[in-house]
Amino acid sequence: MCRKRWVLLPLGLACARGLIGQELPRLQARADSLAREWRHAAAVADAIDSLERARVFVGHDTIRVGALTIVTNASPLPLREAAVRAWPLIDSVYGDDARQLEERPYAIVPVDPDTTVERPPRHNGTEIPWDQDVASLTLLLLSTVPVAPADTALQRWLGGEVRPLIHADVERAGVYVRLVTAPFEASRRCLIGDISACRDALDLFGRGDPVARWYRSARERRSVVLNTFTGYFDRGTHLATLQACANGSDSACTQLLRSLPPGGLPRPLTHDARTTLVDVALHLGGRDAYHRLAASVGLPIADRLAAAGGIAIDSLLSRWRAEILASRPTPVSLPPWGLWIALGWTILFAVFGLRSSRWRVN
Amino acid sequence: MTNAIEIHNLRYRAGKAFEIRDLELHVPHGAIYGFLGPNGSGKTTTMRLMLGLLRPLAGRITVLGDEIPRDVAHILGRVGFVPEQPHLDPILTVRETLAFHAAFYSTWDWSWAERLLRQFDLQDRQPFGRLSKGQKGKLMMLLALAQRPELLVLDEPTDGLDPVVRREVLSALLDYVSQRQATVFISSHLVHELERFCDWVGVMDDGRLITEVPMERFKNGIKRLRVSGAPRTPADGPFVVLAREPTNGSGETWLVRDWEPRMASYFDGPGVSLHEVIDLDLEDGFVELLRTFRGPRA
Amino acid sequence: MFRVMLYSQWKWSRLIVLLGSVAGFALPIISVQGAARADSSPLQAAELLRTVQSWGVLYPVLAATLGLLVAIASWTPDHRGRHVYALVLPVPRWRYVLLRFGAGALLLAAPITAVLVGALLASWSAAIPAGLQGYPVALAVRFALAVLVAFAVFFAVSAGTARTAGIVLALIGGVMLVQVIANVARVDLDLVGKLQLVVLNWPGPLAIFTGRWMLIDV
Amino acid sequence: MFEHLDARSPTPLYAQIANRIRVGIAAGELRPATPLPSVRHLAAQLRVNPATVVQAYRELETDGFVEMRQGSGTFVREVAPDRRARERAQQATVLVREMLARAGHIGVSLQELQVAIAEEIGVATS
Repeated sequence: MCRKRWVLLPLGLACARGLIGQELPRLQARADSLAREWRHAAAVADAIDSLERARVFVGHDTIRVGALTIVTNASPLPLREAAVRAWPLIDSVYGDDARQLEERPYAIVPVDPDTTVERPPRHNGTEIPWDQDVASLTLLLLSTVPVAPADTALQRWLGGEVRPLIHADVERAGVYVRLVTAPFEASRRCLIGDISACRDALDLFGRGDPVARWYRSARERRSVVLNTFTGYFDRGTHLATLQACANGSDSACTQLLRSLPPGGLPRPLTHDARTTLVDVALHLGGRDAYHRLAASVGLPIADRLAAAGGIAIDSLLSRWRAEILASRPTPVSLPPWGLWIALGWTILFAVFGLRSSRWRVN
Repeated sequence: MTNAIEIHNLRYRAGKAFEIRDLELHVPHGAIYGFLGPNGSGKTTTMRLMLGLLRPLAGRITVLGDEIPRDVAHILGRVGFVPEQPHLDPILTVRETLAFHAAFYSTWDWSWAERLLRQFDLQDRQPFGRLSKGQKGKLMMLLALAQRPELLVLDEPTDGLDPVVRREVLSALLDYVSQRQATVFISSHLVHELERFCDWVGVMDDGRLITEVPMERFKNGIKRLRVSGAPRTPADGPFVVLAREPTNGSGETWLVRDWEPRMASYFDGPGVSLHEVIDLDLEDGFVELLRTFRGPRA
Repeated sequence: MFRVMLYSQWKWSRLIVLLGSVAGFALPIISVQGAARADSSPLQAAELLRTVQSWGVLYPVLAATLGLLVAIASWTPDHRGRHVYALVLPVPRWRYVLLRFGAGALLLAAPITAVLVGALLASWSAAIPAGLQGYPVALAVRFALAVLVAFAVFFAVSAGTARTAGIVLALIGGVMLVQVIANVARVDLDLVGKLQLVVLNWPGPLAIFTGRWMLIDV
Repeated sequence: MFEHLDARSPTPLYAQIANRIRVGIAAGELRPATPLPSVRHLAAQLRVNPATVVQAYRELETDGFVEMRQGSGTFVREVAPDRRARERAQQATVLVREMLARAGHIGVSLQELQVAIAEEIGVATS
């Protein structure tokens, strides 16, 4: 089985590459389904492997919290507590699709962090030092939820898998700062309330030239080239163009940016902006939102998000923007009780001054 | 209350070298009490103990009827203090120093202060730090007087001042005393000065009070006697023999305390004769007293 | 009583207070110089934040310096006179210390007000990009607290004798020594780090100085 | 008038002060009803204890040379001329006694003293 899946993947990819230009979306979809199959097979194999391995050890354990399943050995790791914490978050994101976790368990191998004894190489399961605390374990569970991976189009747009947000408010605050400080017109206009600008900044426009959509002014284009890609273009055929761009030629800058390989062009907003958008859509859409998102392979991302959220994309973006604005981080880092603590210290030190040994002449 | 200052059984220690032991001291109300003693005898320390600047190991100090250090803030409001070294805020001008001081004393008398200011010829605008030693001394005395204290504690108030300034300062002090009937506790190296106006004398040496008597008794009581044919062993006379030294020939010189003229009859014995009774002034008396006090141990 | 005390301390610390006020007034205004030019480029927000943040480092420095110098100036007249005059004044010690402390704190109100006025002026005059906001009052409050804490700390140290200062230094030296010995003996002990953690984090005494000092922030 | 007060002399200060005033009255320098300086003033001026001045005035009062009027000060009284003469004679006696005592002290004989006096007077009058 192992052998078979290693053969399958390059084959599919080779086919796809050979036929590029003819029916790219169709081929991509095929590749997606092949890859999905492969991953699914791999995951099942892993699970079986891990169960088999686990059986070897005495006292192995299967922890179940909701649909969340963990196969592990007896260890001091507080896995159950972590699972109890992680499950509501997982459930709220994947909804009904979280059921599949019953068949896709986590395989966790606790290891002694201090041991120097050589261990046999492991094919599956995650090795975790058994001195981890609940918080970091929860984090680990959330970032490695073994649900079926999303299709490549979604992954490419999002920049990773759909995962529960661990500190949603912190992430949103981060997005706010990014919206405010990103040196791009698109993100600024989005901040001010231009939803179409949000669409551009989040890479949700159907077809069109990303260079023009993301970097609206010549100055932005120039600064992206000079700040980010000087090292990249600083050789060969691009050198002259780079110099022209540096000297103020906008067409040279645009040309350079267009020559970047697909995915090479930096988007105005980062991964966390898109993650929070997906989070908003999933929470709006109810328990089968994730299912709709995963099932709508082949449609433009904007439509898929709209479908998942059960709401028009522009309304979704407005909701998202409103949530981001609501999560504006607290700026001056003085906690509310900081005032009293500072005054308390002031009084305390003043009293020290009172009690000084200076109060007798010597 | 008969005494303005009373000290009982006072003990204080600073380091290994210096100690004040079993100090008893009484300053009557309205007296001008001269506090004598060589350098390092503990005069300044005693004064600081008296004002609560130092904490005694044992003993009781009562000033103006209140106990130190319990009522120290209350007492200090009624006491004018001129310390050995002037130590006011050097940046404040004379006028500002006055205002600063005045704010702390409810009894402060501005018109008296103004008069002294003119009398002492002090410049309003001059910062304290730039005053000459004499001007500083005058200002310190001015502050102590203008607060109209019941008790003045003066630690070498005229030390290092020229004679003209010294006279001005002492005149102002005596003027105030005769006006207010205040008690004065004053230490000075200038014994002649004290001799003019003190009515009580306390002599301190090595952390102990040697004697404490009215000035008249001190001055009249210490005499040098020229004696001849006296018995070898000092008999119990009505007076105290502090020292006896042979002079040229058969005579001896006696230093006596508590002398009274009628005691000349003591020498009326056969072969004994009192040639002369020599008066000593305060300074001589003080020096002789110290010498004999230290003598036996030296 | 308080008036004369205030006056004497004013005479000692007027130069510090005046310079501190000028610096406190100028600092917020200089820190938004980048925003003053009417520039609607989207590059501006990030750049402005960077400038504001880099100037922001100076607020805690200014606060600590002011606190230190005014605290020293508060005690200078007494130190000069070896405290004899202060001890002879007919006020209880606690009241005298309170007067000195109050006068120093009141003098520090000048630079604090200067920071507030400067910050208000700066955030009013600067063209603040959308999404950013000026926090002049919050900044001034924080500055005021930092100045007060610094003043109180140095006031207490300065009130002490050389012996007190020696004890404080010896304590710090002792901690260092234990740390060095622990390191040599390969004992896992991070005293200095722990101490730093305790002192510099809330609710530690110096926590007010840490963190970002932003006149303009998101 | 009080220039030569000597605190170191065995004669008490109050006696010295009283003496000066007595001599002043005897010599007619202080006329009857002349006010004497106030205690406060004189004490400050001479830098002596106010009590000393009071004591001196008291002695003068008992001797009948001055009178102390409550609240207004001390005044010279009318003294009979023969009393003044007696006082002067007394002062002369005191001076001579002092001189003799000093002379005895340093070993000057009476004759030498007389010669010296005669010479002095002769020089002074010639």
